Amino acid sequence: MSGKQNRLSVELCGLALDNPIIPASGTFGYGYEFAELYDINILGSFSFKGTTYEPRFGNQTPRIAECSMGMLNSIGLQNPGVHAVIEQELPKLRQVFDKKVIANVGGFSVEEYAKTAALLDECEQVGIIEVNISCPNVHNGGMSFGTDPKAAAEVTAAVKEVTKKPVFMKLSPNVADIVSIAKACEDAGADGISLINTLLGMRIDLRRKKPVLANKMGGFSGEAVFPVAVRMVYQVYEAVKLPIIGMGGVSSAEGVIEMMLAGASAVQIGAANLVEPFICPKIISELPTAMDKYGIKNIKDIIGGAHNG
Amino acid sequence: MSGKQNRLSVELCGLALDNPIIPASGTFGYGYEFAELYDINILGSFSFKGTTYEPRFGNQTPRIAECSMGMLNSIGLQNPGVHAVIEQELPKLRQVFDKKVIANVGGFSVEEYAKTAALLDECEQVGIIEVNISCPNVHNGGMSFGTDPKAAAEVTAAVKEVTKKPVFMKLSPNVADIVSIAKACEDAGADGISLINTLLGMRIDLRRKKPVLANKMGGFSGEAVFPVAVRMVYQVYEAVKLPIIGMGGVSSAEGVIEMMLAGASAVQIGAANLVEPFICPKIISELPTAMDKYGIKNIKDIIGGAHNG
Amino acid sequence: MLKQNVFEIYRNYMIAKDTFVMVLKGEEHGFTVPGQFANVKVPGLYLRRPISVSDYNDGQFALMYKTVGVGTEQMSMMKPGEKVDVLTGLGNGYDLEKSGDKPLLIAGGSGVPPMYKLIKSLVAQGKTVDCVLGFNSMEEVFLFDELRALGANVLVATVNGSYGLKGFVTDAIAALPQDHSFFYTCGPMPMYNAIRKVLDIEGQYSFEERMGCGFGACMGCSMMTRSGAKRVCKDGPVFNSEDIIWEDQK
Amino acid sequence: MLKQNVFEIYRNYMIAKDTFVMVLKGEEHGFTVPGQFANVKVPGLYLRRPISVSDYNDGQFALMYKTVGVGTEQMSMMKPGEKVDVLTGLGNGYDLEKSGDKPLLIAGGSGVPPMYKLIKSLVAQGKTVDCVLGFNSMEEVFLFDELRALGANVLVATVNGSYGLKGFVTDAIAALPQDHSFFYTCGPMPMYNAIRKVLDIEGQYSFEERMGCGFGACMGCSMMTRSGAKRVCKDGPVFNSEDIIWEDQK
Repeated sequence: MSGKQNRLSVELCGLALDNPIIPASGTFGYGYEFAELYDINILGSFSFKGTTYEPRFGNQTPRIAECSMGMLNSIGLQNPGVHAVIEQELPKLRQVFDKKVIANVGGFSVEEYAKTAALLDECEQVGIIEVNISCPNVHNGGMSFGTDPKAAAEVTAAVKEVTKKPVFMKLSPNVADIVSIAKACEDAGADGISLINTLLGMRIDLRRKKPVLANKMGGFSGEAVFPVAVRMVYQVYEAVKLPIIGMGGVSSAEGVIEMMLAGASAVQIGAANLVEPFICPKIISELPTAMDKYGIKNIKDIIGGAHNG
Repeated sequence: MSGKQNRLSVELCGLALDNPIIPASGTFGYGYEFAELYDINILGSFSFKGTTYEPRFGNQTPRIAECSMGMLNSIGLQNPGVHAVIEQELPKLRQVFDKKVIANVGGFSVEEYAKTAALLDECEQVGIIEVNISCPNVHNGGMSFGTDPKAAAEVTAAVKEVTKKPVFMKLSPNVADIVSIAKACEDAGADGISLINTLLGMRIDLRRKKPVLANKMGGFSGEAVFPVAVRMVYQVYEAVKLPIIGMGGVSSAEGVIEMMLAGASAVQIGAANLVEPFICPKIISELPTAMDKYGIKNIKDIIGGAHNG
Repeated sequence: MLKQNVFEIYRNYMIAKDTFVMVLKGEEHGFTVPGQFANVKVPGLYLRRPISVSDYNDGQFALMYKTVGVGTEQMSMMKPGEKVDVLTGLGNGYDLEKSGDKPLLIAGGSGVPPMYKLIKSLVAQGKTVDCVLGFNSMEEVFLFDELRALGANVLVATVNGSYGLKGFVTDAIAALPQDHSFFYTCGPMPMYNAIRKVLDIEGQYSFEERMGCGFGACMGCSMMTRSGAKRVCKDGPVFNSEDIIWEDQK
Repeated sequence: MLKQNVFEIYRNYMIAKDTFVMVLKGEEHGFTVPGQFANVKVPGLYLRRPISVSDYNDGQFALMYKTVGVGTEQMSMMKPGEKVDVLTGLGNGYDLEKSGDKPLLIAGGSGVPPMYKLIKSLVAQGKTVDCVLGFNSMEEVFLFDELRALGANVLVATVNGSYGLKGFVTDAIAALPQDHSFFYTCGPMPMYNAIRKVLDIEGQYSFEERMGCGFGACMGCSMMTRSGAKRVCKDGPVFNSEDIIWEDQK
């Protein structure tokens, strides 16, 4: 489909997407598991598993828990490290995915974020660098960068310095004032904002009388968190001029439309991929019908539409 | 039932409760609507509608929205004012409720909180004063006191000064560090902590392409928020020595047990009262069976039980 | 008086474009006055859905509803024999004592359902009932024949003129003798704004608002009146014309 | 190969204390090896529930499960004719090539189900199969007769001695000639810790872990092995004895 005639096309910092649907980091691996299930080239793009400089196993298991319309995870950034990603995962991905991928970067220090991003900057397959300053499952890092405007700005500036690719900062919802963090990232040169990462949650096993997760607390995602995500996307859209990738509990075409009305230029689908492996193709195929129902001609026309009047 | 033989009895700062079940403020009015439905003396206690010094109508409607396993409200502290509560509501309540009630106090300044609390201190029917520093639906007040440790401490100290009754500070979950707020309240003399109030959320009406709520954002409650509530109760229990009234998405006997294992001495039931008006009697009647299932003899023995080992 | 029960669906079928009636079997429904409503638990949704009651008797009651969102769309797909958890007996309903000898009933679109039991009750009391119904177009018209069969003098107006008079309820009202004793109405706010300008008698309006509980607990649906803040669900949905502050209504 | 389909329940009944079998009709299940599993969508719950597959053929497959929480309790109440959304064909399953001529199968409690199809397959290949089952007590015993009927030599041990040998699977293993070519096992960690000390042959262990997706996407169920981090759901649940780092297992 050419961009001109495609009702679903959107754009992120010059990167044209056939549609706004992007599987979220941590729910789509490096793509090829899902490439066994469907042609992943139908996606707008996808954000690969959060990658750190060194390989990581992550936290002890159990690291998954059930919630009402959602789940907790305490994976803790398991990944093979950026070198293995570049040398093994990206070449494998190229076999099944023709489009640009979003490189999600985790880290434990400003320097590590920059080192990892610098290496990914060299990869032609990478269209956007998404910097995760909001992982709730790792100590001394991750979320602590996302709850302090100054730290968020430092990471932003350090990553911007080492890459020519658009940099999206992925923010934590576990803050009193999401706008101050988003603005700090904008002022430090970010090209876009991704939000929300997971809320911090806990479940307790009544039989064992202990937290379900070995790590006690974990990141809460799934449909349950959708109203918090919509609210934060709305707030950030009002306050910054950057494009927003909205996420948090989206699992339907209607949810995509709602998130875009709040201010998202594209939408990531996270936990829903885990319980409904074919959810992204389903949403993409159902979007035109949902758009017809609500009188939407081109999806890009509704970005931030709930702010009018 | 005498306290000695009652498996369900708990205690809050010297106030003996027949069971830990307390309808939450804002979901139970001043009690008599529910007294038409069942004998409300079966409850541990209940927390009455958030009361301010002056009468308030609250925000414009619509002020209710549907969410996945939850709801938004933007009532905005509608109440008849503390004088009408003392002169009209409490005498009416006395006709149907023999126990001590929890007086929930809202405010827009430190002085207002104190003025309102001082009046309620005179009321023999009031067992505990619960200070709401976490209402997300009012400007210049409410939540802003609950997201800043210093402001939370000021309100705590001002209320403590004017009452001899136990003071519970009701905290907002919309913060990066709930522990710092709870500790500030403890240091300022609070007798207990109630948490969580609602998360800030938003829904957008796809037909109108505008926020569902006239006030745009509202407080998000219901089963969906339960994992966030359990996590915060757990964190606060680790950090402060005060008794905790846990709330947020509890709608079953199992939920009560989970909340108490996390550290709650008693449990408030909120949004569930609105969709299942008989939920509190149901939970009270089902608690003993659930306790048997999980090998719990007396409910008070499990308070904070998930922190062991 | 609020009751909560699980009722069995006896019938559930379409009666006009996007308009359905669901008849539920059960004695313990607590409805005593026309104009009350039910609050329906739809599986998978959190909040109950407030639905108009068009009729009730000792053994059953009828919910009449338009499909306007996921809740009512899901309701419309339920089958006879399925069970539904419903809060019944909600709201104050219309005050029949006030009718006088010749009441005028005015209803628009999704406000038509309560007119059924209202006419039934008024006719049973020997009143002469004029009833004016407004719809957008012919395919939305419902209950016209049924209301006439109850003994009311019924006029229909459609905006596009495809059925009955062309125009609004106010045009239909103008076509009637102006000798009414009282009015009862249920419909959208633009209709209320139109009729209140042409009616110089007293009456009762039924209001609609997004509700949390439906029985007066949450204050979600409050409305300011000349006698103070009222809850649409519990103090209403029916309010006397003299109590309404029209400037507050949009 | 993962497949997602809606299957109809053919049967769903209790076979022992808290133990049920659900037979689902459908050709498109993608099961090709014993020891694979299904991930079942239970209405009202968010995460799917991973369930052992005891048998499959061209037209149906059988899930065998213990009721250990809300998910499996709800599954146990489903009725024939109801539809269930299931991800099928998950996991690597046991490697039949490795069995040698006289494999030993060891299963404890909720680990027994995969033994059914495993024995069926091994016997069909002409192998001599010894199978040892461990349970807490008689009322928990299931599949004993069925596994014998398939042609395996089956020994049962119960902790309280109410059925078969009194003791653990290790006691039953000790009662057999020590001439096995390979072992396959499925059961709880204390059982694995006991058997790995008495077995000096190679074998395959099936692991259990809380899963997010069940098909390798989320890394929720990872386990460190001598050949690196593996996903129990996708690279497992079956692992070779020489790959397991026992110090990591609790």
